[in-house]
Amino acid sequence: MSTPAPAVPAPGADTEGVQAAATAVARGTRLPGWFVILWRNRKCRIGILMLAAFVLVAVFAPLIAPYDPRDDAFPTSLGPTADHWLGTTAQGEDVFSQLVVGARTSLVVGLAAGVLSTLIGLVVGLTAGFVGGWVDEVLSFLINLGLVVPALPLMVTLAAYAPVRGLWLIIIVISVTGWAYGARIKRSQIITLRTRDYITAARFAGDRTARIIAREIVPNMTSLIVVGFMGAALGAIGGEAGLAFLGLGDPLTVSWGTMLNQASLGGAMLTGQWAWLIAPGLALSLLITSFTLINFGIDALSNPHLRED
Amino acid sequence: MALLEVDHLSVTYTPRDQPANRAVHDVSFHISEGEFVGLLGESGCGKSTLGNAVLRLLSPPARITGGRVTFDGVDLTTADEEKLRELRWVDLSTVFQSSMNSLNPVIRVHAQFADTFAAHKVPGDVTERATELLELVALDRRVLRAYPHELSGGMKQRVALALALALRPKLVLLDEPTTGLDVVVQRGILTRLAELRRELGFAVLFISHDLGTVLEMADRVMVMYGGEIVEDRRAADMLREPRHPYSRGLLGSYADPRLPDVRVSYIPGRPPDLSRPHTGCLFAARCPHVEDACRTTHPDLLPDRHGLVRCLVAQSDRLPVVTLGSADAAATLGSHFPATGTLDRPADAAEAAPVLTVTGVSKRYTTRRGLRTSSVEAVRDVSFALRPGVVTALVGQSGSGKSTLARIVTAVERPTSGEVRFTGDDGTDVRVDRLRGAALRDYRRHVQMVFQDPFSALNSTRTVAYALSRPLANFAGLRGAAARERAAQLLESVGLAPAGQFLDKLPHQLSGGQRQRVVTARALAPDPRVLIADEPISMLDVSIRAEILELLGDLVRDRRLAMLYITHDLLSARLLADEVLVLNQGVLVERGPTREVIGAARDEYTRLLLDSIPNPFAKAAAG
Amino acid sequence: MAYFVRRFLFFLGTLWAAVTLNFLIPRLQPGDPAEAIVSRLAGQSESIDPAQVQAIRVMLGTPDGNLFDQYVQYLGAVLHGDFGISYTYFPYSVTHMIGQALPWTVILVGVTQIISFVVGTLLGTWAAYRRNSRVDSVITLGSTFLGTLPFFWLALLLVYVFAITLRWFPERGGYGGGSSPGWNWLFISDAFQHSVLPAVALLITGPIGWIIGMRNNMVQSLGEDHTRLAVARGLPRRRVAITYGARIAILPNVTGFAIALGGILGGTVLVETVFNYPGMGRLLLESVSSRDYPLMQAIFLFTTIGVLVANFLADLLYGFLDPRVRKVESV
Amino acid sequence: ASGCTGTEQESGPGTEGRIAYLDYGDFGGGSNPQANYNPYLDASRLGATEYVFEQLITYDNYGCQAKPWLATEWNWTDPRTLVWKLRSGVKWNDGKPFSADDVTFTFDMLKQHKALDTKGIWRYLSAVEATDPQTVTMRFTQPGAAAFTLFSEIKIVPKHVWSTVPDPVTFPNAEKPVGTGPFTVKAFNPQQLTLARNPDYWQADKVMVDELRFHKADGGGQIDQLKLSRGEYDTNAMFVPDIKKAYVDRDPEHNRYWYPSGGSISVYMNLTKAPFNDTAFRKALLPAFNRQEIVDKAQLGYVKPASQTGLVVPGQADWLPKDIPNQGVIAYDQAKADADLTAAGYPRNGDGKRVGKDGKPIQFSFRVPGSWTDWVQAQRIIVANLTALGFTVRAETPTPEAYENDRAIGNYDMLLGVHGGSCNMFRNFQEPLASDQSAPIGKKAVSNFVRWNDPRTDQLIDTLRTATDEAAQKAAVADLTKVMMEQVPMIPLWYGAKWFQYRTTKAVGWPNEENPYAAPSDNLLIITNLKPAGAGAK
Ligand SMILES: Nc1ncnc2c1ncn2[C@@H]1O[C@H](COP(=O)(O)OP(=O)(O)OP(=O)(O)O)[C@@H](O)[C@H]1O
Ligand SMILES: Nc1ncnc2c1ncn2[C@@H]1O[C@H](COP(=O)(O)OP(=O)(O)OP(=O)(O)O)[C@@H](O)[C@H]1O
Ligand SMILES: [Mg+2]
Ligand SMILES: [Mg+2]
Repeated sequence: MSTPAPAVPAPGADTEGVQAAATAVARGTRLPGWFVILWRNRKCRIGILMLAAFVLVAVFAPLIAPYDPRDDAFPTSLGPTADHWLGTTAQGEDVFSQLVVGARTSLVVGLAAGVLSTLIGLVVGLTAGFVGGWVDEVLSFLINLGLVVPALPLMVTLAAYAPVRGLWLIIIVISVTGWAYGARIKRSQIITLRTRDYITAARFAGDRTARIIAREIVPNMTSLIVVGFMGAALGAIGGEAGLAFLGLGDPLTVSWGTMLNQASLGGAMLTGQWAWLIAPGLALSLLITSFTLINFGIDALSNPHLRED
Repeated sequence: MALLEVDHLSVTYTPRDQPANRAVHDVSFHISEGEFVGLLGESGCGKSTLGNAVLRLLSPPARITGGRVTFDGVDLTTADEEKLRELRWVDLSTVFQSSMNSLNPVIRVHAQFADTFAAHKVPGDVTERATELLELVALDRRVLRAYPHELSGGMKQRVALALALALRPKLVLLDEPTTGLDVVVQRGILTRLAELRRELGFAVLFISHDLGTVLEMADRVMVMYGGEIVEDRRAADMLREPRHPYSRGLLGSYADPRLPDVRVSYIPGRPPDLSRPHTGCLFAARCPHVEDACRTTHPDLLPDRHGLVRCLVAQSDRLPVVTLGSADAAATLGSHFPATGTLDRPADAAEAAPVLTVTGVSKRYTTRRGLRTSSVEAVRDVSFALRPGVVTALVGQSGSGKSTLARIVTAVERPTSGEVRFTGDDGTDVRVDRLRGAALRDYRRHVQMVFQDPFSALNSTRTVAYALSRPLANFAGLRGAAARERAAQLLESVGLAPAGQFLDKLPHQLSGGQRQRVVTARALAPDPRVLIADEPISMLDVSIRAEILELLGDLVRDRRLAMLYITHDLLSARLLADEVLVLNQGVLVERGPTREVIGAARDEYTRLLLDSIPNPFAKAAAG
Repeated sequence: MAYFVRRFLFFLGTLWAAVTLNFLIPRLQPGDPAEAIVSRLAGQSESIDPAQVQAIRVMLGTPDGNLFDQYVQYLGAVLHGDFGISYTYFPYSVTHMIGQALPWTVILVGVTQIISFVVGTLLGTWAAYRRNSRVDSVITLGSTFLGTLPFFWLALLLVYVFAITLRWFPERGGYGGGSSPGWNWLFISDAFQHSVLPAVALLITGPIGWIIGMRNNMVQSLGEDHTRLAVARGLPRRRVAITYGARIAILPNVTGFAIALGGILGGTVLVETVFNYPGMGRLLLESVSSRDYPLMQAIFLFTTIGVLVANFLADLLYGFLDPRVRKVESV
Repeated sequence: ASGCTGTEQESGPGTEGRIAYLDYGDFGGGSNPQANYNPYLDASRLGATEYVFEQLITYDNYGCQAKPWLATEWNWTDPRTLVWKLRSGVKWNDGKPFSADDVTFTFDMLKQHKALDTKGIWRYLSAVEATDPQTVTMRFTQPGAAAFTLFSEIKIVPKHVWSTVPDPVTFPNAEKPVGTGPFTVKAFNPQQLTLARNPDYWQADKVMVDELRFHKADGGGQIDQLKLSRGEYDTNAMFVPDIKKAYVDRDPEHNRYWYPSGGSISVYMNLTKAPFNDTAFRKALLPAFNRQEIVDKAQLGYVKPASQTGLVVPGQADWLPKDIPNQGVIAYDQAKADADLTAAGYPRNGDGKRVGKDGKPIQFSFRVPGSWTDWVQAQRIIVANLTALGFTVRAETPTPEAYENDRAIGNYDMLLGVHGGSCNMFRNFQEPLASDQSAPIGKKAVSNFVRWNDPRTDQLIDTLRTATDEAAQKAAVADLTKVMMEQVPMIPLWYGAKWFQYRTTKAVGWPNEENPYAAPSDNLLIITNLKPAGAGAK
């Protein structure tokens, strides 16, 4: 009888089965097992390919982008032309170059905020779940608080403090407001893990708590951690765009969110610059879709029922 | 015409990433009306797959790749959904292997009966009929209003049975209906089942790997090995003289613990990998009577002495004749070892100073359920001592407090009252129930635990070498190559040789028996003086059980370990232990040398435990 | 009993901490409300009149005492449900402003949440029922793509296409200039028309979570033994799918749904911003950007309490819906 | 608190040849406006108050001319005494006559309730008396010339209504506000505010519009821009990107815009820090900025480069001393800036970095609020200009609140600020430059954020405050412009624009470049100048 982890179909419930299956699958190939399982899933495969495309674009952005994204030497508010595939902004910047460079921002934000909030969630969740007792009470309390405190004002407050509204600030703001959910799930997962025999066995082997957490428990939560990371990264990418759209982003970075914000302020609709308005939104949506598609595969990692045979 | 006819049935699993697995291969048999047929075999030999194929309940990646199943004249393999639906339950019902989970957890028992009746348009009052059915399996009508989780395992199992009989089917397929249940409870259910069958006259296909039970209950027994039926014979004949070496091996690992002289054997090796092609007899690799022809010619299932057998040696009558149930039976079958009780105990064992003394220990748990709190006295005023070189068995039914005691002794938990003392080599005396921190770690250098479930006792993400290196690093200060070398020695000492082959494996790459040995090796790594083994064999196949028991016995004697062996299986206690403690609801009700306790139990509860052991030999002897 | 008392105390503790945070967060933000108001009035390219700032400062009144006294006062006022006067809508009270915004948000977001949940659950059930068929692929892939569209962007496009170009719907606001709020047909139909586009934006992106969650849960529950046994018992396929698949699969979603409903009190900032919808989200954004402490605090408090209560109720509800956890202590 | 349902009137000629209605833009009151016609609640009142209430005089804020309004004449009997002659025959829109009592009541109310005195008039006044029903005498605590323009912004309210209000500070005046103005409130809901012509208005013959309809806007977002471009507004005041293409070209005959200059947007340097405390340094920076590029790129060419004098040219060109070249607008000349800096003792080092007097490379930050995209755009140009001169400049984009706070307490190196642009010369210079508007670093300055502290400047500002005659005022302003030119307390770059779009399909007579009779915000002046389009319009 499983205890309910509301709204989440206990990802990572069968981690051991996963590992077994994963390694079984990979036998004979040199690829890691989890990858093979992911790759086998059609949706996930599409997602991986899409993400890979985005990553490539981001990595090679300077080579792909025809112009400096902030070079405003071009005629303003152009529609798509041969020189400017997606036209130019109201300031005369090349939209296509901004789109390409914006991929970088989104990926960096996703990666960094994903890592950060996963880490915070992991540390808090693990400590709460494993140590238990009053430590758990205090941390659970914090987690609950993190879940209910309205994120937007907190974001605005945090953003207001920093003199520079840089990308890192956005990343930190998103992480600080987004860790609680992951922490809560990890906590319930670890509560089920900590009573496993092999944890007791590790105690019998004389290992200390920190080591047990790091070496015995964390490896068994990989799929949960990855799912959490993907979720956090996805939220961060959307969050950055949303913040930028509300004008709370970092205006100096080129991101899809700031592009949308500027397209909106710069009258893209007014001047009929479809490409300027649609491209960043579509790119954003495709990137998020790719994450979501990969998530399907990760769900399958932890839930054998979802593996499509 | 037989009720159920299975004709050259084959089932293959074709998972996308793994090689295809011929789980059931060319199986033919039939069941007549009212017949009780047992299907025996080691785990993974294809019993459930066969059962599901008969019910047409296979789900991908399994597929029927050949043959036919005819039930009551209807070809089930080709029948359409609607036809099947009509047939199901009305004529053909089942109790699943995992019947613990086979009730819908969110609707009441009543609703599950109602469902069944409604699906087949059975008129009449559901409650009344359901109550009758529950009475059949000796359950109170109140159960109807319960949700499945409110019932105990045994009750759920009985509800599943009642449900299976709801429409008075002609054939009931029982797939290990009592696994995971307490011996005493299991006994109750099976007795009830036998009575019901006499009353209602349905046929049964009874799948189990518990051969004691199968042989006791069934009219006819089929033995499966590697997806094939290797022997098919009346139960009584099987008991008298199994004709397939594999059947003999299975039966050899079983004995009546009450006999004065108990010996068991085991079949070395593991079942064949069905995803690879095999020529010759599938059992050849493990067979003590193997001949050259066996390796090249695949035997057919042919009539042989009122039964069917798939063995070239048997068919050509070169098999030695044995009578099972006697002490010499095991001699001809694979490896074997005698029960400790039959050996002379080392003279000094009884007198040796105890290393661990438990005095007047009690443990009370307080649990909270909703608004109520209740407390359970899991262990009450228990005292005993462990001595070097002596195995003490702790037996009792489920929930009697065995594991609780183990946890107290290993200082995982503290007793509510009483004390546990450990005497070190140097004669120092430690109050175990007060240990914490470094002292506790130090204590565990001397007292280690072999966990019940080898699947959960090893971290699936860590290699064998890692698992073994931890105690070595923490207790012996060994690191790197030194630790690896010692780990290899340990593996070899538990019979995993050559060790190099196992060190870098992950648990899932090992068989259950191998895992259990790794767990044992890990417990031995700090060179402990006391070993607590909590049901270390309950999850294993019969043939591996014996192997592990032998290993544990050897260790105790070689290393002069003090061992607490926890089990509900009296046979293994009989084989391994020098003395037995019987625990009933937290109270020690009987103690004494193994042979005395098991052979001539004084306590009523001990006798109940003993009577719950299926005893086909008694039946065979009687009729 | 002790258990419930403890849960309740825990609930109260969280509430108190949230209320305190709500008090502190606005005060940690730099800037003075009076200046914020004046600079907002002036716009970025005009100089600020110090006299005006001074007057507004007098109007808003300086808070009495130090931070702690203010805190005590604030707690007292909150207990009495007195949230004071809004700075931006002076002299209207915070309660009045929230009273105006709340119905819009509750109706728009509430209705779309409910529809999203129902539609998502049905589609998810269908996808799981026809697992691996074309229907399944269309539903999961389609909803994935649609569901991941950034919805402020989607909202912009919707406005452009359906309001500006086609002129089928009004482009913004909760109702038109011609009608006045009240229970009359003119107003209701007008409000309905205005709500179509925001609702569509929310509905396109809303159901994905429920669809995927439902599908995955149901695929799982359809694979359970009790489902297989139900098939073996000869239950009709549909009945198996519903009582044995969906009935169990929906449980985890119900809690999520309750919590989502608790969250609607906060409105949806982005959608309300794009559509100028007169709901809580926009009120919140405005109060934050103009340092309207009383309004901000009250909105935080509302959303916090909404989520907390929903959480609490969801726990209870889950216990009610899933008999399995009735006895078991929740994590 | 809502009015009655406004009936949708078909467009078409109104009664007696008047325009049936005009569509106006936003009416204030925040995103969720509430009925509030208290003209002193600046933060939350609705735009209707501009048309319902009137003041003693109005100002043409473009040409800086005072026009008689509720007062027909005024006289400084001495620098501390101002006597108003009120217009006769003016009636409140509830039929009661308007009199001097109303005026004294209004001012006394402002005295009593500091919260309502949003112009700070009682900083100057000592007493307001009704000498007779048509005459009001005001006494000032000190020479009061500097306060004169403020009277154009103080709305007079009826004593017979407001004297019964318990607390005018919390009085929303929501039901049928009583005023003397050309319009009355007809209907209100948070989406639309409709005003109806007041037939009994004292100059009703000049009001040719029957109804004004204000529409709740989304703060100059895309939708409003689209509606504007589609001709759904007869006038509006918002930023529109690429106005020519987006608006004018859609209907070149009728769609017009006029963006007169507002205040100066200047580079504020923290004058308490080196090297900004060095006049030579600041002066050398004058030609460093490419004002034209900022105007063209960041401001889309809607505005003009600002004059270093602190005055708005050409509108206030009369006040300029004649000897200032090019009206004080300084051309971009990077080479000159480079040379001047080197000459001032700030040479480049071997890496091409500009070094300070201490020999270390000069590094500082330059901030603009991150959400003000045009300023961010300007920031890029400014930073590029400075970088080209060898400075190391960190571009920072905090939130507007943090920005303003830091600016007020002097916690910055360099940033942008707005000053001047009003018709009140005293305020134009006093606010940014007077030492009494400053504060030590760490304390909030009122408005002198650069912390300019110069006795001579203070003296000139004081002259400006007290001088009632124009010659003396002009002399003081001329000297102040010299301070700006010579000592460079700040560096104006461009003028903020006053957005103003209008359409001539229904109404003509809007102010524009050819006929700048009013600034776009001078609502009363404009509404009394509008005529139906087309001579033959009935
Ligand atoms: N879903 C599956 N995919 C691939 N192979 C499977 C699957 N399920 C079972 N098998 C394989 O089919 C074979 C027969 O399995 P089956 O469950 O019938 O065994 P069993 O005799 O019932 O064992 P047990 O006593 O443990 O229940 C095994 O080798 C197993 O590995
Ligand atoms: N942590 C606990 N909290 C509350 N009650 C417990 C706890 N652990 C065990 N019990 C109760 O104590 C009693 C003894 O349990 P224990 O696990 O020792 O039995 P056991 O003999 O090992 O049974 P099994 O053979 O099923 O393993 C049971 O009634 C059990 O429900
Ligand atoms: Mg099975
Ligand atoms: Mg136990």
